[in-house]
Amino acid sequence: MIKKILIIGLLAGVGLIFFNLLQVYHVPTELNNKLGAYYAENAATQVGAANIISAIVVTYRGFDTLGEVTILFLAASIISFVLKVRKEDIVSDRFTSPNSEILIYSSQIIVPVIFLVGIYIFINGHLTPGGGFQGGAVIASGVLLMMLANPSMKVSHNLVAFVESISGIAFVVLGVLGLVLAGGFLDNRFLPLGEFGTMLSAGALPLIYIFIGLKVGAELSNIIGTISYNQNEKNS
Amino acid sequence: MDYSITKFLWTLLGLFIVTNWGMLMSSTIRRIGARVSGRIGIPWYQPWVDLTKLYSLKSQVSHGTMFYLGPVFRLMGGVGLFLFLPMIFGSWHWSNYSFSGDLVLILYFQLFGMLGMALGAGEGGHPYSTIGVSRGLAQFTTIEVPMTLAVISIAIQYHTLSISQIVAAQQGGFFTWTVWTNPFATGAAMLSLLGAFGHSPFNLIQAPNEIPIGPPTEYHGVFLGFLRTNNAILHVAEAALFMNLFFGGATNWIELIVKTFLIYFWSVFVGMVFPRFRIEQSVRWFLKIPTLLGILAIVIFL
Amino acid sequence: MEKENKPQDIPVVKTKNFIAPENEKRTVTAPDGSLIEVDPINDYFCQERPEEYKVKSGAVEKFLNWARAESLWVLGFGTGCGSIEIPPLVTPRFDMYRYGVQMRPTPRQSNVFIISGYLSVKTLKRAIRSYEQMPSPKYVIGLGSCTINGGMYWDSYNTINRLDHYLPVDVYIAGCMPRPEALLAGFAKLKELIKAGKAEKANEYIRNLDWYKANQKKIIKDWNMPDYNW
Amino acid sequence: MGYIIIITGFLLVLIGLWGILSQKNLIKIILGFTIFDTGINVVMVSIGYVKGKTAPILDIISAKDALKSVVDPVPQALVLTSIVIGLGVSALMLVYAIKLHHDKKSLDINNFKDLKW
Amino acid sequence: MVTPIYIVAVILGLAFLLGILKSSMTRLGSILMIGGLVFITFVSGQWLYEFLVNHRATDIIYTAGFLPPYAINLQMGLNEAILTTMINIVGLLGGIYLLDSLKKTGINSMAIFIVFVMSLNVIVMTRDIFNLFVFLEISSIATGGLILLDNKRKAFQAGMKYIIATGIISNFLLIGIIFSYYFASSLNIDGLIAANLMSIKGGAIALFTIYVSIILELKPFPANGWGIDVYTASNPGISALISAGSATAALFVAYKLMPMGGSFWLPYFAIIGAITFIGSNLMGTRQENPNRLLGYSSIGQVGLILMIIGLSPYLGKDTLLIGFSILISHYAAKAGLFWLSGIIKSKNIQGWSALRKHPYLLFLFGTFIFALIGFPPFPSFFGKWNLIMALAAHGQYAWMTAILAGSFTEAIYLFKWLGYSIKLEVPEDITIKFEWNKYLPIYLMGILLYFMGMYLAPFTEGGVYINFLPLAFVFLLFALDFLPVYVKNTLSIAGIIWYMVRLFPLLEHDLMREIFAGIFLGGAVLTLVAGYAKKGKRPGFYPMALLMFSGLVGLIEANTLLEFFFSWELMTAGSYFLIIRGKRSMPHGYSYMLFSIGGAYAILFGLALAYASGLNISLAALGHITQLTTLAYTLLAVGFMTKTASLGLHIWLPGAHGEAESDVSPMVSAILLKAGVFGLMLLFFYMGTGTPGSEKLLYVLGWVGALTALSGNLGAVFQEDAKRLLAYSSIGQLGYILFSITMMTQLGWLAGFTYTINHFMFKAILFLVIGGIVVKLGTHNMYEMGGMIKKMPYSFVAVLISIIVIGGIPPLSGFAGKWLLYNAVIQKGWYFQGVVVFFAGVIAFLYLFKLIHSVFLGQLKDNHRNMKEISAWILIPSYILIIGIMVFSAFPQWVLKPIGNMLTVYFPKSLYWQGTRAFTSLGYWDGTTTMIVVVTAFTLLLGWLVIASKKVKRIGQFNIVYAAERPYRPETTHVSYNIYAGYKKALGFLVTPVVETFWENVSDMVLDFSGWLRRIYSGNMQNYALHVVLFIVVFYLIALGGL
Repeated sequence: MIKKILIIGLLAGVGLIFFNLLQVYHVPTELNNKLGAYYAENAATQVGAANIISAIVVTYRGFDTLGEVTILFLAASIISFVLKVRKEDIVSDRFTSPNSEILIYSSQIIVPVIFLVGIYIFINGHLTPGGGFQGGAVIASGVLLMMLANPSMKVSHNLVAFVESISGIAFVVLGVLGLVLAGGFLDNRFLPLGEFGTMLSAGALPLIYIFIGLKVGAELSNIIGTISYNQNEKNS
Repeated sequence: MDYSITKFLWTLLGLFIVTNWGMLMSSTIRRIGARVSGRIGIPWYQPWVDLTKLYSLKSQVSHGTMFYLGPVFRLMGGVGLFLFLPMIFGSWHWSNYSFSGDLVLILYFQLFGMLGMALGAGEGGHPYSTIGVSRGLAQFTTIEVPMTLAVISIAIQYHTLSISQIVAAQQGGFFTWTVWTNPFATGAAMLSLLGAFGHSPFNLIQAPNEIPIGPPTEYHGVFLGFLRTNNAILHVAEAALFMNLFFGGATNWIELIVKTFLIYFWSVFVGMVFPRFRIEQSVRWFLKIPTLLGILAIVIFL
Repeated sequence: MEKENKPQDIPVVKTKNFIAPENEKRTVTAPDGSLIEVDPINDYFCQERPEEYKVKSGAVEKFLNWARAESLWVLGFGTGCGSIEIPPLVTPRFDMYRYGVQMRPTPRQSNVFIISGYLSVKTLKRAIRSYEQMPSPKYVIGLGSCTINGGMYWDSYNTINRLDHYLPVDVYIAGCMPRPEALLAGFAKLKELIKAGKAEKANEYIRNLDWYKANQKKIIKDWNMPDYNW
Repeated sequence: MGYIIIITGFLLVLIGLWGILSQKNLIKIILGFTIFDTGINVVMVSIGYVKGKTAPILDIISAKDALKSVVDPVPQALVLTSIVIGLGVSALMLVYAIKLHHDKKSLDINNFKDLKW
Repeated sequence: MVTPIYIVAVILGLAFLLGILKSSMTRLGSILMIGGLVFITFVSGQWLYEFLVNHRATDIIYTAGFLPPYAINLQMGLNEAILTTMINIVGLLGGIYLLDSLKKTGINSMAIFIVFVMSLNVIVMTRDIFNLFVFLEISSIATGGLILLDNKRKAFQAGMKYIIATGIISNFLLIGIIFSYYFASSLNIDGLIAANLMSIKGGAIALFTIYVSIILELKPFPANGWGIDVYTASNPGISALISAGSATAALFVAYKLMPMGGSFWLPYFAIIGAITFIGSNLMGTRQENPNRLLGYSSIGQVGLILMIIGLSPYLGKDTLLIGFSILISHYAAKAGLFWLSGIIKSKNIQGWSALRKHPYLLFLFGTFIFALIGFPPFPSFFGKWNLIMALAAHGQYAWMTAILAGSFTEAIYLFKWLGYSIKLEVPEDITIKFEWNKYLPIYLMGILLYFMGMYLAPFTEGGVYINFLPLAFVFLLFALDFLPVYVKNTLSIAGIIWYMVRLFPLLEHDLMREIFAGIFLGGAVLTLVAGYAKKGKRPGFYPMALLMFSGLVGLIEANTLLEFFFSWELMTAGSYFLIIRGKRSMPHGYSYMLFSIGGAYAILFGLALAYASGLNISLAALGHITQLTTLAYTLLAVGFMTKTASLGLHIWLPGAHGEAESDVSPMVSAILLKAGVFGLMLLFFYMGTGTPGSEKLLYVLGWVGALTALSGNLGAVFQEDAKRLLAYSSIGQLGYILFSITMMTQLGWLAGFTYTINHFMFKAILFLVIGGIVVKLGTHNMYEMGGMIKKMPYSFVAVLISIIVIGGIPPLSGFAGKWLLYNAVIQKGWYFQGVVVFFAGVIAFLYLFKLIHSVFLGQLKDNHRNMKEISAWILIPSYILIIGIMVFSAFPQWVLKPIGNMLTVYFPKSLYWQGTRAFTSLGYWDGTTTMIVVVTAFTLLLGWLVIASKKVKRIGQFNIVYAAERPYRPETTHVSYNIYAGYKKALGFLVTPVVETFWENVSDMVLDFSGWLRRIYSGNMQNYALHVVLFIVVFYLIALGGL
């Protein structure tokens, strides 16, 4: 009980911090944040991407994005080495309850669509809301659906790892190309910026987003696969 | 710094006188003691007879080198005390080798004999010897406390540690003696003297009936003779030291004889009256009244 | 005094060799691990035989004898009931001090040994040891009949009858018990002997040591000390 | 509108913290974390909010006058990163939870006190 | 030049590449990993080289081709180069160290490992706060993964705790970042600094959340339970990386972000750092698990560095140097220690005694421990020195106290640990295998520490004067440690003599220094001569002995405060190792070390005050202390008095000296204690009597000296252990010396010098001889000895003469001291103190008799029958010293006259000479004549005895009058045990171990407090989360007060 009170007190304290922050916060009516304004004004011309956020994410703060990708990579790696499945643990004829026909069949229809949507999202990342991460997540949700439909399905680790690594390497190589050919690491402007608002615009940005999308999709699938496999194995 | 033969011979003569006076004094005191208890007591010449006998024994044994050397150390302690002490005030002949050092030298030279005795007795291997020595040393440490206080008090009083100067400062009449000018220091010192002479109540060191007879248990013959000679010298020399410090010194041998006798008699007198202390009792006692007196002796000069 | 106790009168009897348990050989381990054999009697005690001292003569010796006679230091060791007669000697009534007789607590510093009365075998052993530890010249006074012929204990299983079979006696004081006056007389007799240069029984003891030892060992069954106690 | 969002975000943070600090079930704690993350993300997005403006996605027309028509794009970009990080952390936590459950067959947080002092 | 961006690119490329590799291709994977690590080490090292050698300007690396604040930029300057190099080195070495584990876990873990190292690099380099956040997250997620490397059960709990805590922290950081962005329109750190958030309304809160998160990343006490668990549970290799790498990076973050908030936040940094430093070290005192212990220590060290960052306004331009000095020590030592713990694999610190079989590893272990505490010649020594000096210069005494207190608590457990590993029995269940990949990193870290120490020394004011020559000799001897004793001994003696010859002309007739140099080096030679008696190799003895002697000689040579303290610490270190060599001396070595460190810190504080008074580093600054003068002198005096073992600070001495080896005891007693005397003399010289407060201080110290003499001597009286008796006697003798010199008169100082010289000579003799006998007889107990005079007559004579000197019996030189003291006491007017001292002097007789009687006289024991005289190698130095005593006794004027003349410069002249006769206004004394008279008289008397006792029979051991009985056993006849029972009855209350009890209670209290304190680490991860939030709230309320 005392602990609960203490926690409440603490939350009140944290709330106090927030309250104090709120006191100085006011909703602006103009975009008067210099940094934000700079991006809003110049992203289109400098990076050539219609989606300013994509421009920031992939180019201006591309280094952060590299970090994000790395985090996902780390998470996937850690999960796969922590939940490492030893060969001898695999029981091939596990008992799994059959899923409903509806789920199986509808998934067979929906999954390709999902994949397609995902690919669309990351290919158009520089133009429309969305991008590599979002697209990758959509693809991974497709994988998840497949797994739900067929619990005994195995995600091919080799394939996933291959996709993941190649796209990761490609991302780094693109970054280095930026360094070598253009202004700096992850500069997208070593490819022509193209015409604003078209598919082939914003230099290497779409390319990077594609790889990010592939990588994220692969990594998330990998995580899902590993965890689910591990759970299955334990349940049996 | 007179290293001449003449000086040496005069000193030797002084030593001879002191030795004989010491023996006579001891026999006289024992006779007085006997008279007190209604006896006649030993003949006055008994110490000389005993000494002659001891030096003429036919067989002697030794426990080892240190046992052999112990009496020499012991006698050296007494002789040294005599040597470093000016016996007669203002006399070159009887000032001995007192130019080697002052009061401090004499105080510390006492230890020379004690150490030798202790070591000699120790090598005798007799348990009683060691017990006696340990008691003696234990008691001695506390005897020194009032003594040191008294000496410091005198040094403050006379601004000197030189014995001749202390005596010189007391010349000029009966009431210039330290015993009157500095009664507390005298009191402390005289009480500590009781322990130094080792008569009852502070004779647990030898305790004849308990640990016969303490350190010299194994000593006999010439060795014992040495120890007895030393006793004779030491008693006079120590009494002379106190005489010099507190009782105006002596300007001639008669004065010295009277004063040393009285000082020595003081300890015997006390011994007649009081029974023996245990060692921890005497240790405590010396740290109480005599020490208090000694502290008073210094406090009055602060 | 009398020459009737000739050593040859009593044959030397070989006694069975007795070894006291504490005198048995044993081994101890030195700090470095080596073993050391301890033979108590031989290792702890001086095993040499004593030598006779030379009896000199002349004026100096005469003076020294006088000094020895006037300075009799008595070992404070009471052996039998006779020892009750010694303490009165220091009282005002008898006051032995005026004769130069004094008590000493240790054999090393004494030269007169008063065997005061009967001597049990057990005490004999101690008496022998104390006597031998006294430096020469030394004198023995046998006090009371018991030391002469056993007295009332003549047939006791555990007391000796004749002291002079075991220790050389300078002066016997007869009686049972002799009074302190008799003791004083004994001292006077001893002084005479010393002054006359006749009190050399210590030498006699050494000269006839074998005989004395044989006698001693005959009566002392548990002989556990060296032959001569230095 | 902006205030409501940001207050909602803060409340979500507090709710998440409550979950983290008071729940005994590991999974609930992890859920608390995701709520916490969400709250933070909401706060971040609301920081970039400008009254009456739209998403910072341009077309050819609005590109010329972007400054007047869009909200602050930076927080949105940051939120993207933050979400991904939150995802990574959540995934990691779940893995830990799985392993801890394997270990003690329990998800009660009080059971995992092997390391102390 | 390779752009540092390649660190990121190459590592990420490699990491992704590793993802493709099949899990069986671990060999290739490890080659790639090591290759990557080598590459990044090369890159950062190359930059470091550029900055250091070519003094290149700081380089900014832009990404994405845009300038900040629009794009993320990295910075590579000297600081970044140093730190990234450090991180990469520990990463590389850690990678090598962990090869086995990584191979076992698979390729994924290798990728995680290198990404982790890379992320730390970016954390150091990045100048964008959000980027910082991202890479902090990378590093914490990677940590979360690496913790599980060994797949241990406990590691999962630790990891969970870690993730929960860092999750909360990072979310708060995000709030801070987004609001900073909101207030300052920038994510760039430089932009944020320029925007001065503190001036913006609400900016302080944003800053608060950033700072609190960064501080929490540093695992501040008490919100750090999770951090300690991580250190405990993870693979030691990973812990090393976290401790050495992550902490380094996180600290740099704090440093980097510090300018954002301005000076408002710095005190909070400092306070939190101080609390962490003290708190976590305090809790370490109860810790038995080595990894957890190292965790506490790591956190403590990080706290210290955080504190330094917080104190930077006082440290000025030295901040970086100080921080770096301490950081590099922590870095190398902690990495090395964690790696060692991975080799030893012991659950508790007792198990580290397995190192005893591996002397080189043990040496490294010692190196690490000493480097952590801040001993010379390691960088942390210079760091702490500079830190304390700079703080003192600004009057920041509370901070100084906090730092020293924290360092002390750290020493408590580290030295306990070191002691265990040196002394405990080698455990059977722990075996150390040789694996090159595990040994190499540890060795390199050890070498790095020494190198950095030498490298950093000149950066400290006065550091260029430090004489490394003796240290070089120590290292030479360490390298030659495999040689047999007599070679090393000869080499050492030759070295010392050579140094002596070189040193004396340099002293320029500074008599005091000459005397002490004579004692230190002459004593060194003499005690080393005794070493020839030893056989075998005595591994480690010679380097350590020489280390002590080089410290001692450094004290003589010191001209600056720094040199002095440097040498002081060297001496302490060397003597610690010497003392702890004894068979049963572990606890005593430990308490010696604690007292020494406490004393050293008191000295350091005092020196700092001296330095602050005139910003003067030379030793003469001690004469002009104006800052807290009385306190400064008191602290200095107390510091030196720990070495002289004055009353209250003496409890270490009996055990330390008593249990040391037979030739170490004279070194530490006769020689080492004189270092304290030297310090005190130096101090009093400079202090003089005119300084305000000095009169009172001297008065108190005079009493302390007198009571020390009394209690030391009384303590010795009741000892049954021969060497302890001598040790207590040393306490007493040092009490005399202290008492003498506190009188501040010519006579007093002369007495002090006389005592010093005498004590050196007789205590060396006594400890040599008694030590030799103790070894020979195989017992310390005097009552088990006896009768040795027959077997060891030469030893007896040596001891006898020493005893006459101690007793102050004329005609030997001990009397000179007594005579001078008497005169001095009366002149000064310190009568009662004097009486106490003289009383103590007589009491000395009791123990001296007990010593010589129990050992040499009395009854010879059966098992000592075949004893021979002790080795001539011990007797030779003893007899050389006896000759010295004799000369000094017969001709005291040869020594006392020049000293007296020297002292007239400082004190009014009160001792005059007339030929061989010394006189004062009070009395006179003629040493030569006394000698002649006594020797003549003694010879005559002896001749008389020889003539009078013509034939004396030598008789046996048991031929004693034994009340007509006979003794049966020597044991029952030898009176020695408790022979002063009566005395004990009367005065035993004076030796009640009040001081021991006091210190025991203090240590119990500290341990109890630590035990109570560490209960907050309940192991419940939710509580840890609670602590984190609590920390945030409390910090907020205190710092911003609810605003």
